[in-house]
Amino acid sequence: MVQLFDFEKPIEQLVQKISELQKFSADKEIDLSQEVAVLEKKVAFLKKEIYGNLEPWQKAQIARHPERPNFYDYIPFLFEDFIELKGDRLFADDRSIAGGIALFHGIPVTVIAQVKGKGTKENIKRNFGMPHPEGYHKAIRLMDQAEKFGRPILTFIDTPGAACDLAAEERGQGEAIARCLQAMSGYSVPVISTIIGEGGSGGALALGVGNAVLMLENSFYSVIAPESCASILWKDTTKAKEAAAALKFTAQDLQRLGVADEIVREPLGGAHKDLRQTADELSQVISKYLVRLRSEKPEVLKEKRYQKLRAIGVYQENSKKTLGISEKDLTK
Amino acid sequence: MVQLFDFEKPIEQLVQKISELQKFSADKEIDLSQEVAVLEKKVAFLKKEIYGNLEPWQKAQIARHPERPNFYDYIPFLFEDFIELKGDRLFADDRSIAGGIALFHGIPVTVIAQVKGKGTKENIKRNFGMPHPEGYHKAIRLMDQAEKFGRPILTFIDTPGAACDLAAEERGQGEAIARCLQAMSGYSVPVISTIIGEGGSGGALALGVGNAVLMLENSFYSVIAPESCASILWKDTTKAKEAAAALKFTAQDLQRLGVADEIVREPLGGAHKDLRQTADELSQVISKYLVRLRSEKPEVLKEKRYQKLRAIGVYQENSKKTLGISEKDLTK
Amino acid sequence: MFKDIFRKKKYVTIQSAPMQKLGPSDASPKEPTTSKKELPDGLWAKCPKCGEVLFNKNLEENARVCTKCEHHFRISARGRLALLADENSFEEWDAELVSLDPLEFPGYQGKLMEAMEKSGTTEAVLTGQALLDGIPVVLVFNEADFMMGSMGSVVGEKITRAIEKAIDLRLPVVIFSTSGGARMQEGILSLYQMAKTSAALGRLAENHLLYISVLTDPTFGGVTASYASLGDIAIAEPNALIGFTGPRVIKQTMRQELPAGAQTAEFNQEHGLIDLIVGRAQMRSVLARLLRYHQEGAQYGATV
Amino acid sequence: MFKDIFRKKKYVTIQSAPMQKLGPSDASPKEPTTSKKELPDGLWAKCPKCGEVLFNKNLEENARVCTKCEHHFRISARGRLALLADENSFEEWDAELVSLDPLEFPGYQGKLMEAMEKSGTTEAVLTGQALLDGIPVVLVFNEADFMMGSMGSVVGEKITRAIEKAIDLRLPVVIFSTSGGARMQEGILSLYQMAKTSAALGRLAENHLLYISVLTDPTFGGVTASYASLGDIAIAEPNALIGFTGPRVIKQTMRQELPAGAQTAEFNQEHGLIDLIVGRAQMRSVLARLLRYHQEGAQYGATV
Ligand SMILES: [Zn+2]
Ligand SMILES: [Zn+2]
Repeated sequence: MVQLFDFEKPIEQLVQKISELQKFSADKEIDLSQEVAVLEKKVAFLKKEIYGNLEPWQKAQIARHPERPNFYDYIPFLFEDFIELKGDRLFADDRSIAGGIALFHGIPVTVIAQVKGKGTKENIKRNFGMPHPEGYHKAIRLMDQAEKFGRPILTFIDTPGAACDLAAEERGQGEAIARCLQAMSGYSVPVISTIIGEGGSGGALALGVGNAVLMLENSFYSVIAPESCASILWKDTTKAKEAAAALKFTAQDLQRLGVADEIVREPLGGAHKDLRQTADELSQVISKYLVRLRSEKPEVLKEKRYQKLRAIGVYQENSKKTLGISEKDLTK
Repeated sequence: MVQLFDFEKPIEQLVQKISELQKFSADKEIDLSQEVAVLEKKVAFLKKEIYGNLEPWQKAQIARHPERPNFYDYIPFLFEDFIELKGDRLFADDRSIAGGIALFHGIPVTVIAQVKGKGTKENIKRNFGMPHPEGYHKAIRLMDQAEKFGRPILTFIDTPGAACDLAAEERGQGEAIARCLQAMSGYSVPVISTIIGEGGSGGALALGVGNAVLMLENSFYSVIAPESCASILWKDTTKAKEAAAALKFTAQDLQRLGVADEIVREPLGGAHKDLRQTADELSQVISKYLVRLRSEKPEVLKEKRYQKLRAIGVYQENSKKTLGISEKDLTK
Repeated sequence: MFKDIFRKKKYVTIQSAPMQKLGPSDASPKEPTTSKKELPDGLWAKCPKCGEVLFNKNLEENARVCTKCEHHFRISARGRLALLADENSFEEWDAELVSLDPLEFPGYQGKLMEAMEKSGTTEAVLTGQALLDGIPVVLVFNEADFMMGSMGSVVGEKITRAIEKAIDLRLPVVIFSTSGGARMQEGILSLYQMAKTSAALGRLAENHLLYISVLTDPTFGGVTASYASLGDIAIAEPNALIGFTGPRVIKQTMRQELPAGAQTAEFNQEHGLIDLIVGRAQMRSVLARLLRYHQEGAQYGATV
Repeated sequence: MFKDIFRKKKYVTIQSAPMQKLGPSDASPKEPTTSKKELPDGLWAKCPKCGEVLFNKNLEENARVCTKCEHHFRISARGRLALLADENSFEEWDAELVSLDPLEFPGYQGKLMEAMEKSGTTEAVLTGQALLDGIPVVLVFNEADFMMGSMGSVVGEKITRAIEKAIDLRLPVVIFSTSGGARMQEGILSLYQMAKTSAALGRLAENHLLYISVLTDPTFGGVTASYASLGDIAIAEPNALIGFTGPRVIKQTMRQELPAGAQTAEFNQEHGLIDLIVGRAQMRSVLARLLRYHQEGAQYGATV
């Protein structure tokens, strides 16, 4: 059974009550349809109430849900064909990043995606979605080919962050990410980056330098994991909820801050409640941006991507101006 | 004392005889200057006779002489300044290939060189001059920078061959060499490759795609080590001498076959007999080619390097022609 | 002396037909993928992997893949061609190029003659242009039966010309490599064919044309260290042995025993060196999809 | 509330003089290179490596390098500037850029004020143009005393502007990094400064202009994963700690204890990530030689 979060339990309890009532009604042959109808309305209301007002920490939990669809789950719904291409040609094939050529709405595209595993065994194989330098090197290799052959690039982000172990340090994790950022910033083909789950820090950003940055409704994208942030700020990892709110990492926050271009709707309760519906929404939004970007000239795409990055940041330039910090300042 | 080869011993014996004679003459106060003069003439004659007619196998022995100058020995004589730059930015710094920026006759150049060690300890550190993939990756990185900044590239070849162990296989030795070949073939800056000692197979060739290929007089450059060739051909590694002759790998052979552009003279007996003299010759020849190449346009340099490679090879195209194999055919 | 051979064989465009004889490449398979043959020539072959005795006829019909365990037997250049190219679409190039003996290397002329007889071809590579599922492509195949596909002047020259022609025609290139490496008997000339073919592929890349390298059993030495490793996409046949230095030389030189499975296609993929492992039965369709997605007009670049 | 700070400090072009005070950066050095100070402020400092008690005055005169063991103490941005730039040659850029608190992050405003007081600067980076041994160059220095050199919007913007100006002026760029990484308190905005600075350096590279990255103790996180790792030439100070993830986090997250010497400059060089390790005393001359060899006119490109 699908794992439930505490905040979902009132809904589940009501749903159970309805099924009990229906069973009782059937067993005893008493008509309770009116009572059931009332309760079902209440469920619908509760769902909207709860899922429509999720706090950042709750969204993070949904984004990390063990059954949240990963990149491989979306493939059959997003692409007519997908040919996975492996390896960095230097050291290894990193299974926390998948890459290849796909046919998207009839157009050949290069796809790069972070992949968490389902279950312990696959998670170990995929290092829980945390790429090593070879993963980023593979991404650069395949994206360079997309540029060479004029193919648009779609990236899908879903990682707690880049691998943080001795092996990653030895093989230059920092430089691998930096090279990825630099490479992506220089392409003349359309680049669309979508955060489909967890967007963890530099490890996520490495695939996030898109002309368009899209976010699934319950994904999050953060400079630091809320637990780590709480640990640094309050020496207390249990305050992750407060940190999650402070970090402003939801899709809505990121749209407001000029990073995310569009939010892709998920079914109530999250993508795992209805994979096909989520994939269809995702497919439509990506397609919309792809059509738009493909109409631009290569040099314009590159320049606009640069200007998009260039505009991210909030600061005060004229020291004579009062330093009131308000919503207005976000317009720079 | 410098190690002597069997073929050098007649000279050494005569030299010893002279010094005995001189000692005797001094002790006994007898004038033997005439006899000494005769013997010294004979030494000079013998040196010319022996060193002037070295067989391929003897040259290979000189090229592999443990005291043969390596790249580091030449640095103070060739360059006004040398700044060594390390690492492939991916995995490791391979000490069997040194690279950096040098000032050569006042001109900044990028230098890439294979380096054998002197003595066991240094040889282990430098893997006996046999590069791993990271060595070739470093070379490509530094040569790419030379291209970026418009600096000529000087390579110095001295290796028994690329590393041939499991680690090399795991990290893609073949692809590393191939990428090096392809990179070098595409540069628009002047590239001068000099074989200063042993030019062993693909591991040597990886740095050998020059506009000009120079060879020290006693260096050799071969598709396979003579020992391995003998082992394959005659199942007998002691027949290396015969294999050495069959492989046509001396500087003279390579000039005839259209690979080497010029032979750099060594002192009689080999470079190790006089480092400074060898370095001076080397410096002059490289400088001559560098001046010539720097006067060419970038696109011409690239095209001419391609055409140089393009012309290497001997084959029969028109099947109606008789298949007599002779010196003439080498002109294609 | 060579004359007769050239008169006997007239290499003109040959028809490719799926059912034509694909051998005899593996009639005498080499170690280490296959053991010495124990069966009389022609009729049967024993699978070196599962031990099954197979009718050669059945083996041919199955693209020389064991019907029991899917072991991939070696296959001739023309056998591969027949499996891939659309019927009557192949136009062979440069068949008239033959090797000389520029170093007067002991025994080389005899070896060339033997190789011609054994392989029924004039050199260790077959090049030309064809349609693959309707898509025009330049195809190159090493011929294992010709001195174990080794690269001398002719192999280097034919491959280089094929690549240059692909640039002229703006076509993608697919090279199937099967080779022990550079051909010792042509010395430094063989060595520099590595640089020559790599340089030509560099030009192909500058022209934004696709190069798919298919590495088959065995690919080693100077071929691994040149054209075989420069593919935009690197495909290997299952279980093919691929490496720079052969296991015997590693053992002799370094006194290092390779672990089981080292240098297989799967090992190479694990180490990031191979994009795809594709069985012979799927090869044509995978190549067709890849070629199609790289056709001009399919991409962004051509639409603006 | 911030106003006073801006009135107090007027950042105009300051003179660089070799003997000026280089501190106070290391008055309270952070672990792990240095232990907690046990000595009263100002007069003495204890070397965390060899234990020697040093007069701060002597330490300053020796570029904050231990006179006994050559341990490199941390040094302020302006201290570095003084050691490198020719006298009176520095022109500061964008000093008026200051941080806001776009996320209204708990405690951030207070931290910014503290940092300004502690460091005597307005942000964690100092940028501008100078002559180094007569060679015009764009110089960027992280300021460790300002929130451990962390990168928020201002740091990213100042570095990006400096790089863009370098492109306009066709000048090389030298960046000295000292940073704990991206600044948590500006959330995603900080994260994207990594992409912004990397993109700007990409433009610099397309313009064939030199970028030398000098990594000093400590360089971690989002700074290692952006501008600090993109140098044409990567230089590190001896024994500087450089990495992506800090040793404490690796230990906590992976329960993995790093071996002795891990993440030092020397470790990084061993692993191929650093070109040169250069002591502070030699830094100016090494930079001058590298800059000179990259000056236009010195190269082939400019002579034809
Ligand atoms: Zn079988
Ligand atoms: Zn000390």
